[in-house]
Amino acid sequence: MPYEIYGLTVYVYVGLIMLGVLFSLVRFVAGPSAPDRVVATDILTTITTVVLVVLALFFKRQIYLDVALVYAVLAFTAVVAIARFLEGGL
Amino acid sequence: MNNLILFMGFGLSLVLVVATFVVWLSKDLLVAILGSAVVSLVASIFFLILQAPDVAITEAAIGAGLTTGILLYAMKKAGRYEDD
Amino acid sequence: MIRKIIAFLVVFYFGYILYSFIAVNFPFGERPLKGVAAHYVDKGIEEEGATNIVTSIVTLYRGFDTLGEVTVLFLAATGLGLLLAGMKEEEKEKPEPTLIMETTTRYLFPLVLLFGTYIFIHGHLTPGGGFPAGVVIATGYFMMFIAQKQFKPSEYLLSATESFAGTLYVIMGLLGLALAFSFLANVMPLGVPNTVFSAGIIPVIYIIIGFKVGSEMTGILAHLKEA
Amino acid sequence: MNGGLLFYGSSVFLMVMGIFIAITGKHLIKILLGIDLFDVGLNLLIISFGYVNGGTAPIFSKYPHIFKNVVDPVPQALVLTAIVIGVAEMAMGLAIVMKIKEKFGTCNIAKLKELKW
Repeated sequence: MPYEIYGLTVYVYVGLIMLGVLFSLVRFVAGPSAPDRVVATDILTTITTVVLVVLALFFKRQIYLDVALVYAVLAFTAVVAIARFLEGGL
Repeated sequence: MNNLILFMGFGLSLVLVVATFVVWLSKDLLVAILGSAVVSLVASIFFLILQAPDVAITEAAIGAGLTTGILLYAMKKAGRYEDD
Repeated sequence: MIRKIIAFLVVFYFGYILYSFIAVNFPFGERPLKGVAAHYVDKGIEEEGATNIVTSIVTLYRGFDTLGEVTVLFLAATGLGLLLAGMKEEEKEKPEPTLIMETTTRYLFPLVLLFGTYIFIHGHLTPGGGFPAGVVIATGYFMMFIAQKQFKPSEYLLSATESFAGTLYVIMGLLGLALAFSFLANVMPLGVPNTVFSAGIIPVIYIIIGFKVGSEMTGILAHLKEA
Repeated sequence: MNGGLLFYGSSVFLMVMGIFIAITGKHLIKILLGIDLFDVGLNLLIISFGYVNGGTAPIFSKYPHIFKNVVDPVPQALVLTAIVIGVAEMAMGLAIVMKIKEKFGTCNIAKLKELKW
């Protein structure tokens, strides 16, 4: 059954996601300058999209994918805005 | 609630705590704004875990760009560092 | 420094009291549905026709509350415009946006607006609705603000959309009062649940809320940009 | 290790840190950020009250088949509007901050003598 395969692979997904969260969190705290932290935040946003998709898979509800879609469409706006702010053109 | 979800939730609550401390301790307001954006990300995941997709989609739409934009426009006027 | 430590201790003491009170009196996840919540879940689809129960609570069962909150949003936007009315942007040399950003946002902007439209039209079937859709549309406009040099939405059009949507919302409520003897009653036919044309006036109200929230948030961003 | 510790603990921690930042912060924007954190924590707390063990979202997307065990929809409906209102209020507060910066030339509350009474 496909659901049982999902049940096993979800453990692998969650382990990898937590590893990614840990590394980007280290860069977020330690990053000496502001652009380092901006990039860390961007990676955390991407990881958040992945987490939302995995949760939709785990709860077996297709409609939860809409939340991930919103992040995927809009999340780059904040990074672009901060980049414009840093070069002085906002 | 499943053990896997609980493990992920406690891992993400670590992110929440760290981001809150970054908001508290940083002298650079840009970094504080980034910390508040990260708090919003984790809150959106928590809302989906608590089976509230309507609230999660609203928090995602707000936190993905609008809050950061409003704060940046105000920060351009009010100065970037805490001292002045 | 000593004041900070005292504040830290006091605040965390109250937090500890709050946490222990909640954890003892409201055990997590063990409260069964009863009262109005059980009624909404059991009878919601028969009475209002929307498969998303949260939507029917926001627009119909507690619709008067939502009207008040939309009014609060309107007041916040108006007050912000009033406060920032006299401020002038200081003339400064700004670096121009690169060609990649300008071209990408020009092609992405209609798609983001289409996505917002999708969210508020399907509000009664999937998560979403007027409030997130309005914010998505405003984020699309914000994208244009930061990436295009000459982009300025018409102030007149924004305030006209806002006032028209607000008036239409009240008219929908009064229509329910005239035809079914209660404010914001569901006066249109319910249709088959789980299809787009169903649930009576819920999609209409969510379209109105989407336009209203979108124009208000865009107005807030435009005022903050010019200040 | 249960859900109560995770969600109640996170939301109470956010509320406590938000109040703490708001009362000890020196810059006006940082005070508003503290209020924003308090807002997020309060919304999380209200949503966690409505959770039911093993429940799913109150959206019957496969209509003739109805889910038996769903979470409480009323707190979700209340929080949905409160989030958007919170952002509008924060924009209003930021407008006041910009006006103060224009009038007095500083946003540091230690230097704002005119705000004392």
